[in-house]
Amino acid sequence: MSEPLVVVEGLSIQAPTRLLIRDVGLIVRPRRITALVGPSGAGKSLTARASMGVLDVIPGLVAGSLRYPALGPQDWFQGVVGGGERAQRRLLEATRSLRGAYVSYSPQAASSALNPGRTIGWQLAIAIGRRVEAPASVGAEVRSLLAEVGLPARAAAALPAELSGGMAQRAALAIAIAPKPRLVIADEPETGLDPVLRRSVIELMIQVCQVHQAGLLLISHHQSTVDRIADDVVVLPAPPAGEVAA
Amino acid sequence: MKGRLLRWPYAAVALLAILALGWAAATAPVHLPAPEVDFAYAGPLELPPFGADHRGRPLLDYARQGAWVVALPAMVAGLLVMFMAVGGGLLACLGGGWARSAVQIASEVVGSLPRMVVILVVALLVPRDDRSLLPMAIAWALLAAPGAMDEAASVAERLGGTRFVEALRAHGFSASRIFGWHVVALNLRPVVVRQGAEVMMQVVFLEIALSYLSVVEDQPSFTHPDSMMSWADLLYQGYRSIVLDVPTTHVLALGLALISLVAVVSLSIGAAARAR
Amino acid sequence: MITRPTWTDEAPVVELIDLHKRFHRAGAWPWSPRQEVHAVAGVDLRIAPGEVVALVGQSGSGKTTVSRIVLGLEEPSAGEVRLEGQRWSGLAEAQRRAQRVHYQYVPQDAMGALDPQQSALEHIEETLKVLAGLPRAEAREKAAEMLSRLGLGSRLHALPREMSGGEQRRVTIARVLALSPRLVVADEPTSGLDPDRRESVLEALIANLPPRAACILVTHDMSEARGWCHRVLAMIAGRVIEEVDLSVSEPTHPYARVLFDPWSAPLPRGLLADQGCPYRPDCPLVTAEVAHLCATTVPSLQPLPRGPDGQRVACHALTASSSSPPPSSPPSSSPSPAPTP
Amino acid sequence: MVRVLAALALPVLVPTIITLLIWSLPGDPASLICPAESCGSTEVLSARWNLDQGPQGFLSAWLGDAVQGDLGRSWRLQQGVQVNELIGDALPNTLILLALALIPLTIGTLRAALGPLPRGFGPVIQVLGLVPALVLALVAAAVVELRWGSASFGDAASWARLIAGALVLGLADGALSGAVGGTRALFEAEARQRYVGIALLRGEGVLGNTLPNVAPALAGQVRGRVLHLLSGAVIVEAILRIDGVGDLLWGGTLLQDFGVVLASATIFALISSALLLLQAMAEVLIALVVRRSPDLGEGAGA
Repeated sequence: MSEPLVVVEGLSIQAPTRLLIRDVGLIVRPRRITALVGPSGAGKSLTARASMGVLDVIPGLVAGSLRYPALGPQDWFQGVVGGGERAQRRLLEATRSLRGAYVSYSPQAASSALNPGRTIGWQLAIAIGRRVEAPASVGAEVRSLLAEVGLPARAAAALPAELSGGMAQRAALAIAIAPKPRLVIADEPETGLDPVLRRSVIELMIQVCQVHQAGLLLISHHQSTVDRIADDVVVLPAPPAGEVAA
Repeated sequence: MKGRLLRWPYAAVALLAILALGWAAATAPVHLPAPEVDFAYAGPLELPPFGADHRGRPLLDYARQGAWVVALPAMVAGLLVMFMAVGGGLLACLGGGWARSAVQIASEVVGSLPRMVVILVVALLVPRDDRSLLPMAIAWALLAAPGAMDEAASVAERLGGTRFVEALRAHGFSASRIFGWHVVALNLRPVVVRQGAEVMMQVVFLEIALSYLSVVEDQPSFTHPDSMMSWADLLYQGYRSIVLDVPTTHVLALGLALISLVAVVSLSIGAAARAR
Repeated sequence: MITRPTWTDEAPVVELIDLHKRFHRAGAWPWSPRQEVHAVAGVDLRIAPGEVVALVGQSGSGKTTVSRIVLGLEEPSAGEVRLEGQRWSGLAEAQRRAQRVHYQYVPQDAMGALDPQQSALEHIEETLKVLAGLPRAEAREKAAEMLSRLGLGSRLHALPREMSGGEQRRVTIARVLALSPRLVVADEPTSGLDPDRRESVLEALIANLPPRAACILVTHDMSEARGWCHRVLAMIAGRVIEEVDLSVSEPTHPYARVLFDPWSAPLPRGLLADQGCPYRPDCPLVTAEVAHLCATTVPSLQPLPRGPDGQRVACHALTASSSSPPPSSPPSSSPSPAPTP
Repeated sequence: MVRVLAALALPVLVPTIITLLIWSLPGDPASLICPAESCGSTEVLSARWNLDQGPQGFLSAWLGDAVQGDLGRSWRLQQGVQVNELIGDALPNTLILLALALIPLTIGTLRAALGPLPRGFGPVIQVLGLVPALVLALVAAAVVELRWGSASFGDAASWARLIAGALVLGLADGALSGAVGGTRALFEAEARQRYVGIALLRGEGVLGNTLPNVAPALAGQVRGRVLHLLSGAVIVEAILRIDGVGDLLWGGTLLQDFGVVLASATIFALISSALLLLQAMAEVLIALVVRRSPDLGEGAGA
């Protein structure tokens, strides 16, 4: 169980006109909080998405390896490096069953990240359905997940538009943790929240990950947050090739 | 920038075609000239520019009379729709909720009436001694207007509706600047002009369809006086070249060309006014 | 650290006198009843020429309402707004319009404030032509210059939908600054932006303000305001609870300290008291000595005993004459230095 | 809700509008409908349609009869025949025509929902959609007449006319291009929403997420298309000589057969209101599905 959850090595991603990421490495260990920080345009989100097997830049992956040692020795980037769009799409399909049950994603600005046309309960049920072992009662699971993130049970019947920003962030966290993943990737969960909500969301996230014994990869911009909570810190270098952020 | 450079060719095409049709309508003879048997079935080369019908009457006069029949009603219908669509868009910027739902309900109810049915009822009631396309064109425009207003209103809503207006007002712009320039001229224009052009085209096609159906039944058309010929007559006479093997293919070609011209005009107007 | 000169001894640009605003608001849930909200409950504020003041608070604290009232986008329920000595609240829109050129607004939602059919250059050009009365060629030239100053020199012909959030924000800022306004109110000018881009947008705004312009910056993050303003006003429940110059001292009010660094103190649960000090339920400073006062009397802004000049706080515990020196020195673990321009 | 009300009002609305039109125009109602020189004495007409009893009298008499299934008798189209019989003969043909025309539309909609069209396919459909129904109907009529002869109304020829008419309806006037383009645009706009990308990151599919959100708009579009078919049906039936309600309406208008026009217009309104009801039902169903939460057992959902 002490095998790392994700190991990314030598990751380089190429956009049509410039190199987005050069030679980036990343290790996330079980039950630890790893913070991914770096200046603007360093490719934090891109790195996190690549570590889930999601590559959507073309020509895209030009070097690197992606392994999930806790699952096996396989290098998922094998055959994808330099393979262009088609190989990346194949990887997307191949890793699809892992997303959710093994590595899950908690978005920033949750209100626009939830499906506006489906109730929270429905979205939770879908996420629970991605578990490796189906639970005895989906309804009971939905309720316990909502309680865990501090939402009332009636929130299951609410549409995302009926929730406030802080509640939506909680719901998104519940959806991310619902498939019982081994690793949660949280992409700037603090964005757009005021300081009080920011801290409570982070604290909740840490608590939930501890309860479910999941590792946490936190992309963050707030140095104060990272200083206080991270066990490991991965710092991405400034964007290669002197690219100036707009 | 790129959008603008590509816009003027469309505008030029539309303008030229409209001028041509307008000229044709303005100079249309009230009666077709007397038949000249020598020119019966004359092709475009024997009797330029378009040739003659089975009795030797020049097709140019058919085309001009047909233009006369549709020109005014189509224009009126198009302008009516544009006017109402602008109103719908402005209402969405000003009135907020209830105005928007009023437009929505109107477009829902009016949109549920099969247009052709209403048009035929209007046709039934058009006085027989003063036949004209105009009542039907106006009816068509009124049927099309709620939908156009609804679309304009949703454009205004995507603009941000009252928030957009408030931001510009806080910036210091006058109401006429905000509504006249930003809302109508810049943002509603594409959809409003396209809707108007579409309705113009539909009215022309409507006239052709109604006239054609009358001609087939050997009945006077609802849309124009007996002395006038519609473009539908070109289609009808030309149609016989296919079925009865009469040498009138050039008549059919002219009819189809005029229909395509109208479609092209409508599309170019829409393209010339399109959003960036 | 901000280096703008201020003219504090001159007549203020903005003067808010006991401002109140009440309105009705729907609850967070559709089934909760509508409630009357006292969004602004007695705000007094004077802003000198050249001064940049930040209004900080969580959502619902009334900071945005204050900024909207200052610009006359909403009418106060009570109290008065004076801009450059002239009464501003209660005027008809027609009377205000000529003056609006001088008092400008950077809205929170840049995409909703820009015309989707106008390029960046056309936005500024129109502003200069119509509102500043410049001839077309000159307006165009100045517009391009203004955009270049804000780092949009290569994006002159981009339409709003082709721009990133930061670029859109810069266009709204350029449009405002092009008029050389005497007052700029920026409502969360960085909201919705990638965290990395916030700093540069704020810099674009503050560094390019006309020298004598006053500026109100509304934000929910005090650490973000740090370095960009002369004074910070922290708000809760429509009241200002602390006024502080972050360049000389740190906030002392427990709530203001949470806004400044959420990890520095226990998190408030967000319960607000109806009577007395609104922050009382979450306040760690309530002692037996002041408890009765806190429960009955709304604290007013008072200078701290031995505090730096200009720092005022609305807290019975901190300002009571008998109280010991303020219990809070700046947090021991040094927060990371905020990047400075 | 508005939809249901509109649906219920529509069949009454059409005769009401007609009544209002008749009485808002100057002149004697009967001679307006059919001038004396073509229909002879207007008194017969007046008495027959209760036109002499004012708008309310006429409308209530007609509606009352209509509800009891009596649509009156044809005046000139087929003199003396019950309009009921005419409609009864014509309606099946119209419904078959509409159903057949829906086939290309349904295929187009489904195809567009599944994914982008192959390159080069779009422009072809678009150009086809620009062709007015009249022109395409003429082509179809020519084909049918050349193949079966103009006088032939045998079984094969009738079916050929029906199928040709359905094809015309399904393709012309932007029917197919609208269905394909409109559906595609709906799905593409939805797929651009942020939540779709996030769902992908969680390993979920795209269609399962977008379909429920797109469905109401899609239902509206489909109804709009069918409504459009109703208008087109008049032209297509008249040109291809399909013995349908549209042809009846046209013939009635041409020969000033008031009873036939009134009846067939009302039939069209009925079809349209049925469509509205269907759409309202679809929306309710969709809303039920969207609002459906997993069964939380006791103590939840309150």
